[in-house]
Amino acid sequence: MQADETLLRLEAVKKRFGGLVVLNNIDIAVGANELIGLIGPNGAGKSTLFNVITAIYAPTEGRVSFRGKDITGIAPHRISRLGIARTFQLVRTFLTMTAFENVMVGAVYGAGGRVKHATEAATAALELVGLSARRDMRTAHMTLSDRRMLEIARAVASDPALLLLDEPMAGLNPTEIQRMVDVIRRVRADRGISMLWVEHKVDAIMKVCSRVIVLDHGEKIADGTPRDVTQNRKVIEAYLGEPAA
Amino acid sequence: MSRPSQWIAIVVVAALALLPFLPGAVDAYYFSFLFFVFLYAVMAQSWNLVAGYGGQISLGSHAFFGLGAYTTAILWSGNYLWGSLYDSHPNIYYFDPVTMLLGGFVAALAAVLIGLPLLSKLHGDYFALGTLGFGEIVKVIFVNGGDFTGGAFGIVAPASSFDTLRPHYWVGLGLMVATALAIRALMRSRYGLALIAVRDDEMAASANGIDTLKVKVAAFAGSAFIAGVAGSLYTFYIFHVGPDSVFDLDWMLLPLMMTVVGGTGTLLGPILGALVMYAVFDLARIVVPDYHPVISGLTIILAMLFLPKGLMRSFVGKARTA
Amino acid sequence: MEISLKGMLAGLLLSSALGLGGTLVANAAGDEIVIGAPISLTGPLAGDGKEQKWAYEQAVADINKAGGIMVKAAGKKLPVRLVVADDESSEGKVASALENLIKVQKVDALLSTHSGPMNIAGAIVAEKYKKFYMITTAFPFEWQPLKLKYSALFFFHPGPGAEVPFQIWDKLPANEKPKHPALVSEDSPDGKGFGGAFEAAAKKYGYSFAVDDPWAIGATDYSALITKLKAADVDAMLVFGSPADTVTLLRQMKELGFSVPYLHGWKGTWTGEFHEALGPDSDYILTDGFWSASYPYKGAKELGDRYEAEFKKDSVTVGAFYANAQVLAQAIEKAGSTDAAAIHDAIFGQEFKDTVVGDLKFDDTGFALIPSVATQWWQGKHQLIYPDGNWTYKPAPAWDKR
Amino acid sequence: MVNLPPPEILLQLSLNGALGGAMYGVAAVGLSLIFGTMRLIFLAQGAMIILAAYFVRALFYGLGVDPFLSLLIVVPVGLGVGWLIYQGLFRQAAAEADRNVSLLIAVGLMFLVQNLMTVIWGGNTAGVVTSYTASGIELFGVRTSFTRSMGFLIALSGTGLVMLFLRKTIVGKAVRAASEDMDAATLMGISPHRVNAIAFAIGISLAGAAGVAVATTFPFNPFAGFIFSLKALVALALGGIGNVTGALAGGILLGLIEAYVQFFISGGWTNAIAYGVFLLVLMFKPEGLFSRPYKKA
Repeated sequence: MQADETLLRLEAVKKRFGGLVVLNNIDIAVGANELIGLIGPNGAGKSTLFNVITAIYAPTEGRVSFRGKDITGIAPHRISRLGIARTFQLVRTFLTMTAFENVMVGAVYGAGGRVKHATEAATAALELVGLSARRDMRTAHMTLSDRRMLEIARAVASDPALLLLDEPMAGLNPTEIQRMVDVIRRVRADRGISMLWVEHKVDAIMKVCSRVIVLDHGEKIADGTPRDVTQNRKVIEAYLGEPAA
Repeated sequence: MSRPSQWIAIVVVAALALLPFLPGAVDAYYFSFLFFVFLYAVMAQSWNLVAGYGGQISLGSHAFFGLGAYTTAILWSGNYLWGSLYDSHPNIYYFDPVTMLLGGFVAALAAVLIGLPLLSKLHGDYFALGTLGFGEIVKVIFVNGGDFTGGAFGIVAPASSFDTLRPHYWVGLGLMVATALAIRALMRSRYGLALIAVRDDEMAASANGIDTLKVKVAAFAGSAFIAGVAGSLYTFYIFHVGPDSVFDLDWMLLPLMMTVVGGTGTLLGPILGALVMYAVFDLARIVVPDYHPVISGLTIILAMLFLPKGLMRSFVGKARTA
Repeated sequence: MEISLKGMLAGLLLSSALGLGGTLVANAAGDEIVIGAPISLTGPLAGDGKEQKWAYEQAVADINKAGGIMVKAAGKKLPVRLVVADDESSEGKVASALENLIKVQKVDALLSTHSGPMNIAGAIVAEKYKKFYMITTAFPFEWQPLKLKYSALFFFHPGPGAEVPFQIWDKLPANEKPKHPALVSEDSPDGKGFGGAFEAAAKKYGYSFAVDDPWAIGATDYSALITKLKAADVDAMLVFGSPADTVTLLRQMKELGFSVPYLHGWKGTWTGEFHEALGPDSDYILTDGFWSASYPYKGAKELGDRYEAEFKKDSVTVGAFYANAQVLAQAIEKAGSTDAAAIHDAIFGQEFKDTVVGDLKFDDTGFALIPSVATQWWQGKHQLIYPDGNWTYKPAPAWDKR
Repeated sequence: MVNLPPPEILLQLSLNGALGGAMYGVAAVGLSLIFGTMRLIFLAQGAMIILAAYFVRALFYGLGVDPFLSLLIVVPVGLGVGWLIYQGLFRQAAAEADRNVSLLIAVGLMFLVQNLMTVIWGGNTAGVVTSYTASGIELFGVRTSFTRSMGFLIALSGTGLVMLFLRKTIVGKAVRAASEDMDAATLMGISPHRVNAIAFAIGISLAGAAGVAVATTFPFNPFAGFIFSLKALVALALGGIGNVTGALAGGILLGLIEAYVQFFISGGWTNAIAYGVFLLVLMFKPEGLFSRPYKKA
C-alpha cells in the first residue's frame, strides 16, 4: 500500500437539521496508514461528521467516497463491510454477549468475508488490546475502560482499512488513558490501519497524531501538523472562545 | 447445555414420546393438557424468537397462527393440493407435512411482506403497534374473503378421520422439540450472533456490518413460520377454522405471557412458561369455573410483580441468554 | 442449567397430578347419569349462558323429581347430575371445556353450548371421544356437512327462518307492505349466514333491499348507517346484531329522529336487557326467538311462568334449552344406555313427542326443524306473531307520535 | 356506486362522526399520557372505561346520582385509583428494562377487571336509562344526539384541563418533558415515579370521564372495553404519541373516517380501513398527523 493513496475523501459535505447547519462544506482526505486527530469545541460537528461517514446520517449535500468509490448514503452495514470501522462516544458493546462474541461480530459480519478464519481473527484482536483474559466475561459486567478496548478489538477484528475513533478516552483515568494510547499506537503499528480520531483531550492528540483537523461550528478551520494547528489563529480563537475545558 | 442436562432432556422427551402407549393415557385428561402445552410452547418459542432473541416486540402472532390455520383449511376444503387423490383418500391432508409447511410458508411470506415496510420504518413500540394493526386488518380481510375464506363463518374441514388425539400429541411434541432444537442451533450459529447483536444495540450492529433490516425481517418471518405451522396443527384438532377462533387475540397474548413468565430470550423459558401458565389456567378453569379468568389475571399480575425476569432467570441467576 | 431438570421434573409431576386428579374425580359409574354441558359462564356470551344453565338445571331437576331416567342396562331409574364447564364464550375454549368434562368429570353424555361455531367445535371433540352431544342453536348448514355420528341437532334453517318477515309482510294490507326494506347484519358467522338467507328469501318473495350493509361488531357509531338508511327512504329494517349493538342503533335512530314502521331484530332484540335498556322505546320492535311461553305444547306455559317468577321477565330461549335436555334424557331412556352409538340410533330418524318446543322429528342426518319465532315487544312482553300467534302486528309510528 | 350526496348529508355525517370520535379521543388522551411517560401500551384502558361506566350506573340506580353529575365523583376517584394502580402494580415494573413486564401487568389487569365486572354485574348488556337517553338536539341545522354532544363537551373540557395542567404547572411541565425524554424530567428534579404516577392518575381519571360518556350513550358489557383500547391506540397514533391535543384530534379524525367508510363503502370495511390508515401513519408520519415540523434545538 502506498503512503499517498487516498482512502477516504469527503467533498463539500454539508449537513443540516431543520434550520441548523451542523456541517458546512467539509473537505477531508484520509490517506493510507495515517493517524489523524479531529478536534474542535463542543458542538463543532465532530460526531455528526462520523455519523455522516458511516451513513447513520445522509449528508444534505456533498459526497463521501472510500477508495475512489462513492459511498454517500449507502447502508451503514455496507460501509462497515467495505472497510470502515468505528467506535462510539457513548460506548456501544453488545451487553448480553461475552467479550469474545462481541469481537466475533466484527470478525464475521464487519469483515464482510475478508477474514477467512473468524475465530482466530477475533482471538488475535482481543490479544492485541489486552483482553484475552476476559474473553468469556459478559460485557455487561466489564469496566468502561475494558468496554472501550473491546470496541476497538471488535473494530480491529473486522479487518478495516480505516478506523474512526470517537473519543475513546472519555471517562478514563490517567492509567487507562495511557493504556488506550498504547493500544492505538499498537493497532496502527501492527495492522497499518488508518485512523481518524475524535478527541476532547487535545494534548493526547498532539502527542500521537501526525496530522490534526480542527472543526468549529461545522466548518473546517485547520488541517495540518500538530505544530501548524497550535499556531493557527482561528484555532486559538475557537478554543479561547469556549469556557475553559 | 451441559452433558448431563442433555441426557435429562433426551430422557424426558423419550418418556413423553412413549406416554401414549401407557394404558389409559390417551383418554386421560393430562393427555390433551399436554397437547395444548406443546402447542402453546411452540407459539411461545415463536414469539420468543422475534421478541426475546430479536428484541422486536410483535403483537401480531395471532395473525400468523391464523394464516397457517387458514392455509391448511383452504387447501383442504378447496381441494388444491393432491386434488384428484382427495376423493379416494379423504385423509390425505391429515397431518400432511407439505400442508403444514405450506401453512408456515404462507405465514412467513406475509411476515416478509409486512415486515419489510414495518421494520424499515418502525422501531420499538411503533413496531408493536403496527403488528397489532396488521393483525386486525388480516382478520377483517378473512371475514370479507367470500367463499375463498368462508367469510365470517370460516371453513369446516372434514373431521371423520379424527378419532384419537395420539397423532396430535406426537406431532405437537415433535414440533415443540424441533422448534427448540432449531432455535438452539440457530442461536449458536452466526445468524444467532447477528440477532443478539441487533437486539443489544442496533446501531453498533449495523456499524459492524450487520444488515439489521434483513436480520430483523428474517427473525420476524421465522417466528411467523413457526406460528403458521402451529396454526396448521391446531386446524387438525379444531377442524373449524373461523376468524373468531384462529385470529383470537389469545393466540398472541397467552404465548407472550408464557414466554415472559418462563423467561424471554432463554431456550427453555417458553416451554416452562407454557407448562406452568397453562397448568394454572386449567386448574383455575376446573376448580373455579365461574370466575377463573379473575384468577388468571391475578396470576399474571403476581408473576410479573414478583418474578419480572421470568422463572428461568429468577431461579438460575447465571442462566445464559444465548 | 439445573433448571431444565427441575423444570421438566416439575412439569411431569404437575401433569401426572392433573391426570391423577382426573381419575379421582371419576365417579363410581352406575349409580347416576352424569350429563355435561359446556356453557359460556364467562366472556361476552355469559348472559346467554346464564339462561342456558338455568334451563338445563330446571330440566334435570324435573327429571330427577320424576325419579330419574329409566336405564335398561342398570335395570332401574338413575338420577341425573348436571356438570357444567366454562367455554369462555370462545370457540377455542369449547374444546378444552369438553376435554375437561369428558376426561376429568367423566360425563356420560353432553348438552350443547350456545351459538353455531362453538357447537361445531364441541361436536367435533365429542365425536372423537364417542360421547353423545345433543345440540340446539347451530345452523344445520354449519353442522350437517361434518356428517357426525355422535351429535344431533334441532334448530331452524336460516332459510325458513329468514322467510318469517316476508311471510308476515305477505299478510299485511297493501298500504302497510314495506316498499324500501333494508338489511343490516353484523359481520359474524351467524350474521353472515342469516344475511345470505335474507337475500335469498327477499328474492323469493319479490322484495329487494334498498340498503344491504354489514356492520362491524362493537361499532359505537351508527350515525353514518342511519344517514344512509334515511337517504334511501327505508321503511322496514331487518337487523341482525348483538344486544348492545342493536340497542345503540335504536337509541341513535331515536336521537336522529329516524323511525321505520317495521323493525325486526335477530339475536340482539329478544333479551330482557334489550327491553330494560330501551324502556318504552322497545315497543313495536319485532324480535326472533327459539321458543315462546305461549306455545300450546306440554310444559311450555309452566316453564315460562317459572322463569318469570324467578327473573321477573319472559324468555324466548329457555324452552329450546330445556327441550334439548328433554330430548337427550328421552333418548337415553330409549337407548337403554348412555352409549353414544345407542343414543344415535334412538334419535336419528326418530320422533320425540311433547317437548316444550312441540314434537321433534329428526331426519336421517340427525336434524329436526323447529320454527323460528317472531314476537312483537309490547309493554315489556313478547307477543307471539309467528308461528300462529294470537297478536296482531302494530306498525310503529314516528318517534314523536308514540 | 353512490354519487356525492347533498351537503346536508355530508354535514350530518361529519358532525356525528366527529362527536362519536371524540370518545376515542378522550380515551386516547389518557393513553397518550401513560404511553408518553412510561412507554406502556396500557391495554386495560378500555376495561377501566367500562368499569367507570358500571360505577356511574351503580351511582345512578343506587343513589340516584345523575350520570353527568357523577363526573364530580368519578373523575376524582379515577385520579386516586390511577395513582394507586401505578404505586401498587407498575412502580416496580417501570424500573425494569424489559417493558414486556408492564405490558403484561396491563393485560393481567384487563383480564382481572373484565371478569370481576362479569362476576359482580353479570355478562349481559347493561345500560343507563335517564330522561334524556336517546333524545336528539339540533346543531347547525343538523339533528344529532344529546348525550353524544355532552360526550364531546366532556372530551373537549377534559383535554383542555389536561392541557392547562401540562402547560401551566411545574409538575405538568415535567410530565410533558418526560414524554419526550425521561432524563430531562429527572433533571428538573422530579422523580420519574412521580411523573409516572401523575400520568396514570390523569389517564385513569380520563377513563372515568370517558366512562360517563359511554354510560350515557351506549349499553355496555364487561368486554366492550377492548375495542375502545384498540381504537384509542389508533387515535393516539394518528395524533402523534405524546401529543395530547393531537390524541383528541386523532380520535375525531378516526370517527370521521369510520363514518365516511360506513356511508360510502360498507360497514364491513371500517375496521380494516381504520387500521390501514393507522399503519400508513405509523410508517410515513410516525410523529402523527398534527405535529409541527421537526425542529432540532
